[in-house]
Amino acid sequence: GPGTHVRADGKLSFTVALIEPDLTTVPLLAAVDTLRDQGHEVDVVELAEPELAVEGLAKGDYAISAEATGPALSAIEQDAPIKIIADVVGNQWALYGRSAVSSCDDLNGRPFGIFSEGAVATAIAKDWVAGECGAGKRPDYLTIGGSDVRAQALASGEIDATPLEISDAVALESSGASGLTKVVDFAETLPDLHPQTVYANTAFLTQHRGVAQEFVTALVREHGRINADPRHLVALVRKYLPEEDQEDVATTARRYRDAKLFDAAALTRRNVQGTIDFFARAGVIERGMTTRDAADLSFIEGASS
Amino acid sequence: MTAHQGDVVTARRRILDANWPYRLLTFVLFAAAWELYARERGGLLLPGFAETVRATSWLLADAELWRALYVSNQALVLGFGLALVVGVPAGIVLGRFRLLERYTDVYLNILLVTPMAAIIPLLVMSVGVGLASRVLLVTVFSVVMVVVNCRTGVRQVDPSLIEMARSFGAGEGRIWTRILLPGALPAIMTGARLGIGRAVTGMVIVELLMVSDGLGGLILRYRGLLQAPQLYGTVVIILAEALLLISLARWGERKLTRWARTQTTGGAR
Amino acid sequence: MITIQGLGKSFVGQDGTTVQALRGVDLEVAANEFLTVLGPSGCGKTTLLKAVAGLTPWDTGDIRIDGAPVRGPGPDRSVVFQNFALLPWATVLDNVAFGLRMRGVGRAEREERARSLIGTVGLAGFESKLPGELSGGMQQRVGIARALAVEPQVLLMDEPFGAVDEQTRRLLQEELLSLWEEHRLTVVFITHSMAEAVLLGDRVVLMSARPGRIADIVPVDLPRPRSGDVGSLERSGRYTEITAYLWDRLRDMHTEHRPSKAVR
Amino acid sequence: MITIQGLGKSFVGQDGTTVQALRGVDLEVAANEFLTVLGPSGCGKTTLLKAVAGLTPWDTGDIRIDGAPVRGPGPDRSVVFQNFALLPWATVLDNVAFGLRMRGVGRAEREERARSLIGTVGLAGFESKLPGELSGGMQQRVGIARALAVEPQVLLMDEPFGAVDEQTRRLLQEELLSLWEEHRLTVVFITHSMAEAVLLGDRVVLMSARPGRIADIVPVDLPRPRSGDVGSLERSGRYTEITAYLWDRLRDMHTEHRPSKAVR
Amino acid sequence: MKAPAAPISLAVGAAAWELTGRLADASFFPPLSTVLARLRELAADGLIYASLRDSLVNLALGLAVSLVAGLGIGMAMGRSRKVEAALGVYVYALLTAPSLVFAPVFFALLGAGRASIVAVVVMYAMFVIIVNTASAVQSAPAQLVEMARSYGAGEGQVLLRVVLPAAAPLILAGVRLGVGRAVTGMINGEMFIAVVGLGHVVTEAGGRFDSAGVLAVLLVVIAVALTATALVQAVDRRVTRWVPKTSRGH
Ligand SMILES: Nc1ncnc2c1ncn2[C@@H]1O[C@H](COP(=O)(O)OP(=O)(O)OP(=O)(O)O)[C@@H](O)[C@H]1O
Ligand SMILES: Nc1ncnc2c1ncn2[C@@H]1O[C@H](COP(=O)(O)OP(=O)(O)OP(=O)(O)O)[C@@H](O)[C@H]1O
Ligand SMILES: [Mg+2]
Ligand SMILES: [Mg+2]
Repeated sequence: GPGTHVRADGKLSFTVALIEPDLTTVPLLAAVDTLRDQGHEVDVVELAEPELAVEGLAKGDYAISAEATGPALSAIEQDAPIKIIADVVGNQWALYGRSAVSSCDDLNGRPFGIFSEGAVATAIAKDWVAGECGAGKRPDYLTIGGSDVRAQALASGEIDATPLEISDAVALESSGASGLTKVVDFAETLPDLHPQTVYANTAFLTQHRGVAQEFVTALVREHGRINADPRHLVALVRKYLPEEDQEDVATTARRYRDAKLFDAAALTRRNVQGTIDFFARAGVIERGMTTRDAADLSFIEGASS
Repeated sequence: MTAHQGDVVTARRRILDANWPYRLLTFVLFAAAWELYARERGGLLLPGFAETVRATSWLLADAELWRALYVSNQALVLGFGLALVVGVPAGIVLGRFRLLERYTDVYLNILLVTPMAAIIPLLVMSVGVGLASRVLLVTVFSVVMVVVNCRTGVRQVDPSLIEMARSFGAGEGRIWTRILLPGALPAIMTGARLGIGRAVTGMVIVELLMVSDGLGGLILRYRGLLQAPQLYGTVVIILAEALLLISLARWGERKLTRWARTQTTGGAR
Repeated sequence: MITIQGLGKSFVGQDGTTVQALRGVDLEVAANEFLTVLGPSGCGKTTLLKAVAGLTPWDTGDIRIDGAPVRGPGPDRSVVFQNFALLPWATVLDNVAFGLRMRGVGRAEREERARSLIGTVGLAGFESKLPGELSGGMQQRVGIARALAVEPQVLLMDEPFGAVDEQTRRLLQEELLSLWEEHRLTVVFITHSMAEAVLLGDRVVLMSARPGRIADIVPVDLPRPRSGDVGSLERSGRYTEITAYLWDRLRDMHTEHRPSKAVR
Repeated sequence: MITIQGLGKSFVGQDGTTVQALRGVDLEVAANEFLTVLGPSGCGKTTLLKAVAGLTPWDTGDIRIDGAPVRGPGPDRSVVFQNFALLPWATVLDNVAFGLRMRGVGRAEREERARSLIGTVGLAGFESKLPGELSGGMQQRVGIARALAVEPQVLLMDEPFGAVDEQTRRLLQEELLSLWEEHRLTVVFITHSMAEAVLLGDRVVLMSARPGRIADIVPVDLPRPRSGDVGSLERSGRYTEITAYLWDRLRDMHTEHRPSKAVR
Repeated sequence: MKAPAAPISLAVGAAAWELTGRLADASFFPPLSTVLARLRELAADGLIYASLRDSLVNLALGLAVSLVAGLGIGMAMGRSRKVEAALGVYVYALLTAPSLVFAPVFFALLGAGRASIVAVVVMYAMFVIIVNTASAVQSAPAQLVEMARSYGAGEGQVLLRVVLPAAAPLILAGVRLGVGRAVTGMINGEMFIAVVGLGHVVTEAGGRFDSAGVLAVLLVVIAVALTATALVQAVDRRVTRWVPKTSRGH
């Protein structure tokens, strides 16, 4: 694509687009550094929204990006040249509520924080409500942007329950908010859902298979190191996100490891299809897309062999 | 020249003198350029003109749009109402008392230049995510325009009118209601007009960034789903609403300040 | 009766300099007198008038009306402003009724009185017009009607006909004279026009500038009533004499401002 | 020589109504004549002057200067505007030099000419002041100097002394007369003041309103030069006669606009 | 000389902030001293300087484009009814539009580089300059234009020698507003398209619930905006020295 070119020395020059880097993104940055060590010139741009990254990927300005799976599937549905190639992090969403809340029925008519329609957290939450709540019982949805803001709203008692990411839950706990419980862990109820994935421009994938393979391999290796010792994640965070609160990071890292969420190679034909089906059920895409349309799992295979 | 030719000439002259041919011309050029660019180089986020028009009419038939309009406009109406209720008296006070004005001027400037988007998180943290923070943000966005224009308007009130009222024994209260308020009305209405524009911006931005409901929520959704035509259909509808409100304000302005036009020749043209 | 003693006032300008607008002004205006004030631009005429109206504070001296010190505007005085000071958003009727409204007169009564005064100044039929739709002379008459509506004992007029063309001005002068003759008000009338000062006044006060003070007071012994035919009065010998005297006095005062003789 | 034949012009107002500003105006102004124009407010005096200046188009009729039809502004004419029309951001020197600059005169030359004219109108020493720092009379003299700097054959003056107080006005009139006597210009001079029209003009054109047309042309057979002592001229019998005649004519024209007799 | 009002009221405001911050003791409203301490930290990291330089380049480029285009279009709209009819609706629509919703368009048209952010700055700043310039040009006194024509001035000379100087005060008022808006646009562009410069610092701090960090950066931004406005005001004072005191409203 227009954003990628081969330099005179045979090495590549291309761009990776990331969305507001956080804990889950630092292994990607480490993988990028591996490619740089091999002599490739990799630009990392930070964008504000995943849609912007997808647009850039579709045009070929960016080679690789990683964030919410939903926009990528929407783009693929509109024939954008994009393929999912690896996992960023497993389903880390869990529903947190005030201590009085233990089931869906407790939330009937109570304020329930969600993100906008189409966002994965919203889809997960609504999916759960549809399956768990008794007939005619429904929470009172309140739309609030950002997992972090919802965490604040939960802490201040403005909402009774909301889906949160692990890092926000940890931040919430460490800030001393009390009386909160984990109502349901979606990693257990929706193990096939992979809300955050790595995806790439297909032209890049076909023309520079080797480099793409190196990237995925490096990512798998980083994830492996984190699972072996969570302090590796802490070290990565210190290197790439020096401003983060180190104590929270250590706790969060342990949680990720315990939940086995970091595994770039976790994608399979089955769980990719499961993810696609979930988004189709949530109305983000039409039914009928297959793993073959959306993903190229050969890099994962290449990394593990 | 025959009478008929004369008719043709006057008809042509009338067309050249009217405004609509030029409006139409730019609209056609604009639409064509948009459509061509989108066809040639369009991406996922850049719909064609025709697609957008279709999506707009589809949206207008959709109950959800009207619900979103209702939700968003609640904040708009309350927030802008609050901006008027707070801004007009504040503007009059600042216009009337120079000393106060000199000491608060720097804060008005700060309010005018502060990127509000950056403080939305702080606002939400302090006021919460309910209607209150949306209303407050709309107010914060629009109140400066109202204050600044009202202040200017009061300053432009002929001081001899105040003196005249005093000579007939009017106190400060009567001077406000009988002289300053009516005298500043044209400027206040201009401020209200600019304020409405800012209020619409505030309404959408708070929904985009924090409380993802209403029109901002629709934008987020269509953007998240990469449905560009619907995304820009929503934007078109927001712009149309802003223009509608502004022309409404202009109409009210003309009604309320008819007298102002007897005072000026209306500029160079 | 208005008594002004040792009146002094200075303004501090934007640039920090001080302008002595009035210094040591002593003046008595008798009840029912028609006093005209003449003087070069910026000599302090308006300042003097506003002080009497109670609209501006002064530095030194004392102003009394019938013995009572002036502390602010009062119902005994009303002002006709140099620049009309009409409310541009209010109709002729509302403008004329404004003073009455400020004094708490009820709607019915104030409209009745306003209507009758609008008739008096010859504006019947224009009650619902806005000031912007009137000619300068008509606007001035609205200002006069407003001042008269509150039935003051003292009428303070600041160049009331300054913006009006000469023909209309003549008509207004005649009207003012007959109003004054009828109601026996005390009038203080500022003007730039020598002819006007002589035709209207019992006495002409000549002021000089920097600092503003009274240079001369000239009694005008022309016969009254003068409202009948101002034109013929103007051709009388006595009128010509007084005017010539004033002209010389003013010319003396003006000499220093005169352009160089290079012209001729 | 200016020849005006059958001049007609109407304005369509904001509200769609048509005002006939001029109808069938015929007028000849001789070379070196000083013509004054008098008439009630809104009768079309300014419109007539602007038509001659080539600043406004007209509907019917014809204007020629020395036989050549007027199509726009030309270097033979210059205008002194009723409201001065000085550039508030430019110094006195730059304002006076403005016309020369527009005609492409080089900097050194135009400044020299401007300086000499500033001296002529008695403003030497004020070259670098801004208009806002001058009194009304001084501003007016800047406007006159600007108009003279381009050395026109025809000087078109629209109530040039309207905004000036009476004492200053008298001085300016005397200056204008001596300038005209020296340079033998053709002058068209609009005024509201009858006295001024008579004192300055060879002939007085009386206009009447709605539609604007010429009601009368009165020759003024007062002796020239009049620049020496305007004051004593004013006391002459012939002056009084002409003024009285004009006053009667104007009073007739005004009668319809007169306020009701209820006043008396 | 009057007492300098701005420093005094700023000092009062700072004291009030410090006091309420301490009394409220809320994480979202830290006292000024905490914010300043945070600012020192950020400055010591060198983060602020590097980001500021980046942001200022975006601002300068955006402002330059806004000024040239805004003055040009504004003048054309002010002088020609046809241009005004042709462009008026769009200008007013875009003046009041929530500019953020166009972020994806800029991204699609210009990518994530500097061009997009500069475009957002232009979007924020240009329209208010256009509108003010147009109405300034329209309200140039007709009598002065007529006077210039009477001396044979052509359209170009009328524009250069009469209309522009006469319109300067109002045009500069628009530029002042435009400069303030441009700073807002700069931050928003850096927060909502490519996350760079000061916008990057704010976004990161916001994500960490670091209120002191957000406010610290905001202080820098406001200081930039006020400096830029003060610069325009200085130009304004030079250019509009001739405006009589009375109409400037002291
Ligand atoms: N508010 C003010 N601030 C500063 N100086 C003032 C103020 N009002 C008047 N002056 C000054 O006081 C002097 C007298 O002013 P005043 O208005 O009384 O003059 P005037 O005789 O009425 O003049 P005119 O005939 O032009 O109306 C002038 O020199 C003027 O500049
Ligand atoms: N631009 C215009 N549009 C509409 N009507 C106009 C315009 N200019 C002048 N008129 C009308 O034409 C008539 C003549 O106006 P003009 O300015 O020539 O009067 P004038 O004799 O100069 O009056 P004045 O003595 O008040 O200066 C008036 O009735 C005026 O209302
Ligand atoms: Mg005065
Ligand atoms: Mg005129």
